[in-house]
This record gives sequence, structure tokens and C-alpha cells, in this order.
Amino acid sequence: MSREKKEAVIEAILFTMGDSVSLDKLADAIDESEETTRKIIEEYKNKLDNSGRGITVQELDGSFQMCTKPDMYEYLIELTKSSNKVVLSDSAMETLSIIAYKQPVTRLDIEKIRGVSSDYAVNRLLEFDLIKELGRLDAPGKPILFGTTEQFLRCFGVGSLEELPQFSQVQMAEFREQAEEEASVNLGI
Amino acid sequence: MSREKKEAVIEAILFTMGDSVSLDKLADAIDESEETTRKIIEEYKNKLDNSGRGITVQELDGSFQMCTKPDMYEYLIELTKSSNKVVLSDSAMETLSIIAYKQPVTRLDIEKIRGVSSDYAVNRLLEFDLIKELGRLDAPGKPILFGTTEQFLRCFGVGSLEELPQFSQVQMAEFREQAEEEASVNLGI
Amino acid sequence: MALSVKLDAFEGPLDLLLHLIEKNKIDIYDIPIVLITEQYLDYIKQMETADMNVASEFLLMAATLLDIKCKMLLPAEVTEDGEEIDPREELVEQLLQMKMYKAMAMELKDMSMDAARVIYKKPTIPEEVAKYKPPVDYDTLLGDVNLTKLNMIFRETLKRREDKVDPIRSTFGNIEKEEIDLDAKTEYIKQYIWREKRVGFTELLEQSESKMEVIVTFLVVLELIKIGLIEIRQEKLFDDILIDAIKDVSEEEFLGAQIGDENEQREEGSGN
Repeated sequence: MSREKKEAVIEAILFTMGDSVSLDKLADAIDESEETTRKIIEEYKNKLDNSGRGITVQELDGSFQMCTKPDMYEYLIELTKSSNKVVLSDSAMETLSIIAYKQPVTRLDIEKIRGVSSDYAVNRLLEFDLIKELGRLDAPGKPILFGTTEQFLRCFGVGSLEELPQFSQVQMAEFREQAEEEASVNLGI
Repeated sequence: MSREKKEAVIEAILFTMGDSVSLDKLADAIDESEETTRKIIEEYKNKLDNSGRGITVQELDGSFQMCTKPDMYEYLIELTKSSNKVVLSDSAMETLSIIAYKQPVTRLDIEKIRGVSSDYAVNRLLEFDLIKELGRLDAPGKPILFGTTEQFLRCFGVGSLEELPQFSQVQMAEFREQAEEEASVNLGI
Repeated sequence: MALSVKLDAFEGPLDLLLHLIEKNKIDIYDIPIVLITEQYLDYIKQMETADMNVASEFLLMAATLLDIKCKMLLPAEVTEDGEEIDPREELVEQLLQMKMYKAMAMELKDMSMDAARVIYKKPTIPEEVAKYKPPVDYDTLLGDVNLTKLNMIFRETLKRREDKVDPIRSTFGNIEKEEIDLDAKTEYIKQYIWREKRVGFTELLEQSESKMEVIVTFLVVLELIKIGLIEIRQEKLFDDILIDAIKDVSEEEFLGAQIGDENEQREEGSGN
């Protein structure tokens, strides 16, 4: 199979499946190593991205999925009426950010940080397929451990957890500075 | 909107819809006459067809639909194949061994031995043509009797069921003794 | 100091505390504990919530603040290295974490807005492909199981059954386990509360015939509070606890609500 054909096969598969397809399956289909397959996909994605096309390929934790480019949105929205917009309450979003950054976490871990029971938020997130059970912690009561899903990556437009914005020590220090500057009123205690 | 962008929008729309989209809808989306839109689509289709791509556009009675090229078929099949590389679970294997040695058996017989419901395992084995229905037992509810198939013999390289390794009454008695010993140790007697 | 913000606006005690700190433009690392405690207590006084769960969370925080206040009046404790322990330390850590995740949540929200502009498509697998059933690969299916191994598996399966028969206890007579059907009990209690609208807890318990049933009744009441169908009040210490059906829940919702759904799902998930 020529290199061109391999790219064509990957295109056909990603188009047909619609959903994300794992690298090993794609590699199997074109009878190549995962490494070479990844290279072919990356090249193909580059081509799509640099030639004014309407579609592209998104990596999701070692899987790949075909999707439209963001700037096509306004032309599509009326026609498709499909939207993967997540509308989450602030408390669900807070809970989600804790799970995203601290996974694997238990309900108790989340509660400790938020200072309130987060059962409702956790259930909503499970419902939206943004988080999933990862297993159970080997501790009394065997509490469930939660982590984020592939749908989470899709909804936030990142290919893997490493791409999430990091909260650095620098930012923490900035926070502190800001707070100190804001402390314009001396409360004298 | 540039000509390139118009093509991109059409691509994005055809991709998202998956289904066929009428010419007038496409023309609306890029704000062009149907005539010009048709030209753009034809040009786009030509590009796809002449550059070794995996997808193409098909006209269907004044509508257009994105689809894979016919020669991609075998690779798509390959993908379904690779997802079917299954291995029998331990519980299915246990169920198979019970059916092999105690046939004809009912689901209830199997459950009594395994101590758990074995419907799923039985169905899997039926699906893989390793066991089959032999008839029904003349008992309340007329339960189905299961036995192994010719495929089973082929898989294990035996000509008939008599060739299955047997185990003796002596061995059975040993099992029982062992179990009794273990149980009394557990109870501290 | 008049605080006009409604308590409902706060997710919990930490949230309220953060609000007070931000409102006063105070550095988190240097919380004037006395002032904040006073404002906080002021707030709690305004609370008109009958929800004991919520109230207790806020009260716990108030107690923590007062505890810190006391410790700050006393000579500072010292660590083994001779460093002074700031009693506010733990609280500061908690507040910072909360602040950090709030910031992250905002960032995630922005990201999700951008990501929502990308559209995916449903699978359009050609029918022939979808229908295609590949021949079973028996080598993979059976793995390394051969005749000898199949025989072994069978023996092990039988042996496991033998193990389960306890030679001592299997000679005992049957001991009947008292079965209380949780679902039936829930159904009964729900119907009862819905009919009466207000029920005394003792009244519910009096209908129990065994210790087990009392426990189950208690659990069902807890669950009903948790899923928001009822609320409980107690006028004063040792009074009967009054159970009220929540007013804005419709009959359908009330009687149709299931308890313990979560557990069932979990069980289904772990089975094969």
C-alpha cells in the first residue's frame, strides 16, 4: 500500500466512524507500526490545517477523531443545530476542575477542598460523561475514585490532560501579591 | 468569503451532516447562487477524486453527500475485524468446561455448579458456535439442554467426546476431603 | 456591619469566607481573624434556613474560626524547629486551594466555549460494513486452553463448589433470615408521608416490629432527606422529630423517586 493510500484509508476510517478511533486500530488497518501511523496522521492533519480546508483531526488521549475547524462554526450552527456545548453550573465546574487536576480523587477529597457536599455536582458530571469511575481506593469503605473522560477532553478542546493549563507557583505568588495590593484597608489586627 | 473558504464551508457541512444535503441549503450557507455552488462542489469533488483521498462527494438527485470511496471498503471491514479479536473470559471458559463434561445440561445445572448466573457466558458460547441446544428437558418450564458442537471438537482437536480427559471417583473423593479439612481449619475446630 | 447578600448565593462555608475576605480586600495569608469571625457570625445569624445539614456546615466553620481566634490570643505554639505555628495556616491552605480551583473553573469554562465551536459527526458506517461479521478466530478466542487445561478448569470449578459446602454448618438446621424488603418499606414510608404531609418520627418507628425494621426505617428517612423529598425539624431538645414533605415536589415526583439508584448503578457497572 502506498503512503498516499495509507493516508486515504485513515481519512476514510475517521470519516466513517465519526467517533474517536484508537491509534492501534488505525495502525492495524493500514498494517503499520503505531509510530509510523502517528506520523502519517500528523502529516495528514498538517495538510488539512494548512490548506484552507473545513475539517481537521483532533487527538484525544491516543485516539483520533475527525471534526470541523472552529471557524466553520457560524456556518454550521444553523444547519446542524447540533452543539456539544456544556452548560454547567459554577459548582459543577469547580468540582470538575478539582477532578481534572487532582485525579484520581474520591468524593471526600472534593468535599474537603470545596467545603461542601459535592454529590449532586459529581452525579451531574457523571451524567454528562465528563467524569468516570476509575476504580476504588484501597482505604476503609473502598471509596470510588473519579477521573475525567475522553468526552471531557473533547468538550475542553485538549488532546490530553497534559494540555490543560497549569497552575504554577508563579501564579500562586501573583495571587498573593494581588491580594496584598488589594489590602488597601488596614484592618489593624 | 473567499472561494477557498466557500469550499471549506461546504466540506464542513457535508462532513457534519453525514447525510445528503440539498443544493439550495448549501447555496444558502455560502450565500451563492445554486449554479455557482454546484460548480464549487464539482471542483471540490474533482480535487478529492484525483488526489488519492479516502473520501469523495456523491450527487444524489440534486443533493450531495460525503462518503468513502468504494476501494476503501476492504479496509473498513478490516477495522471491524480487528475489533472482533476476542478472547473467551474465564467465566465463559468455566461454563464451557461444565457443558463439555456434564452435557446435556440446563442453564440451572450450570448455575448450581458455578454458583452464579451464567446466562451471559452461555449466550457468548452459543454465539461462537461452541455449544448448541440439544433439546428440552422434560421438567417444569421445559428448560433447554445444552451440549458441545462439532466446532468445539475441532477447536480442541478431538474426534469425539469420549476423548476428553476423564477424572476418577478417587479424585472426586480427594476434593471433598480437602474441602472439609480447609473448612474446619477456617472455623478453628 | 450590615450584610445584605443572601445566604443562598453561597455554596458553603468556605465560599462565604472567601467572599468576606475578598469583600474586605484582605490578603488571604494575613486574615484578621477577629473581624472575619464577627462578620461570619453575623451572617450565620441571618440564616433563615431550616436545613440542618447546611446550617451545621456553616456552624462548623464558625467554630473553626473561633478556635483560631482563641489560639491567636494565646502564646504561639512552636514546632520542633522552633518556628511559630500560625493557627490560621490550615485555613489559609484550604482557602487558597478553593481560590485556585475557582480560577481553574473559570479557565475551563472559557476553554469549553472555544471547544464548542468544533463539531463532530455521527458515525455513518455503510450498512454492508456494519452488518459484516468476521469469522471467529478460534485460536485467539480460546487462547492457550487445550484439552488438559479445559479439564483442569472443570475440576477447579467443581472444587470451588465443594469448598462452598461447609461440612459443619451444612448439618445445622436452617436459620431463617428475617427479610425486610427495602423497596417495599421505602414505598410504604413515601406513601405514608405523602398522605399525612406531616409525620412524627416516633409515629413511623412505632410501626416497626423488629430492630431491623427500625434501622431500615431510619435509613429510608435519611435517604429521603438526601434526595430532597422531605425535611425534618425539631422544636426543642428531645421533642419528637417532625417530618414534612417538601412543598414544591409534585405527587408524581414524590412517589416516583427512587432511593439508592447510585448503588444499583455501581453494582451493574462492576458485573459483567
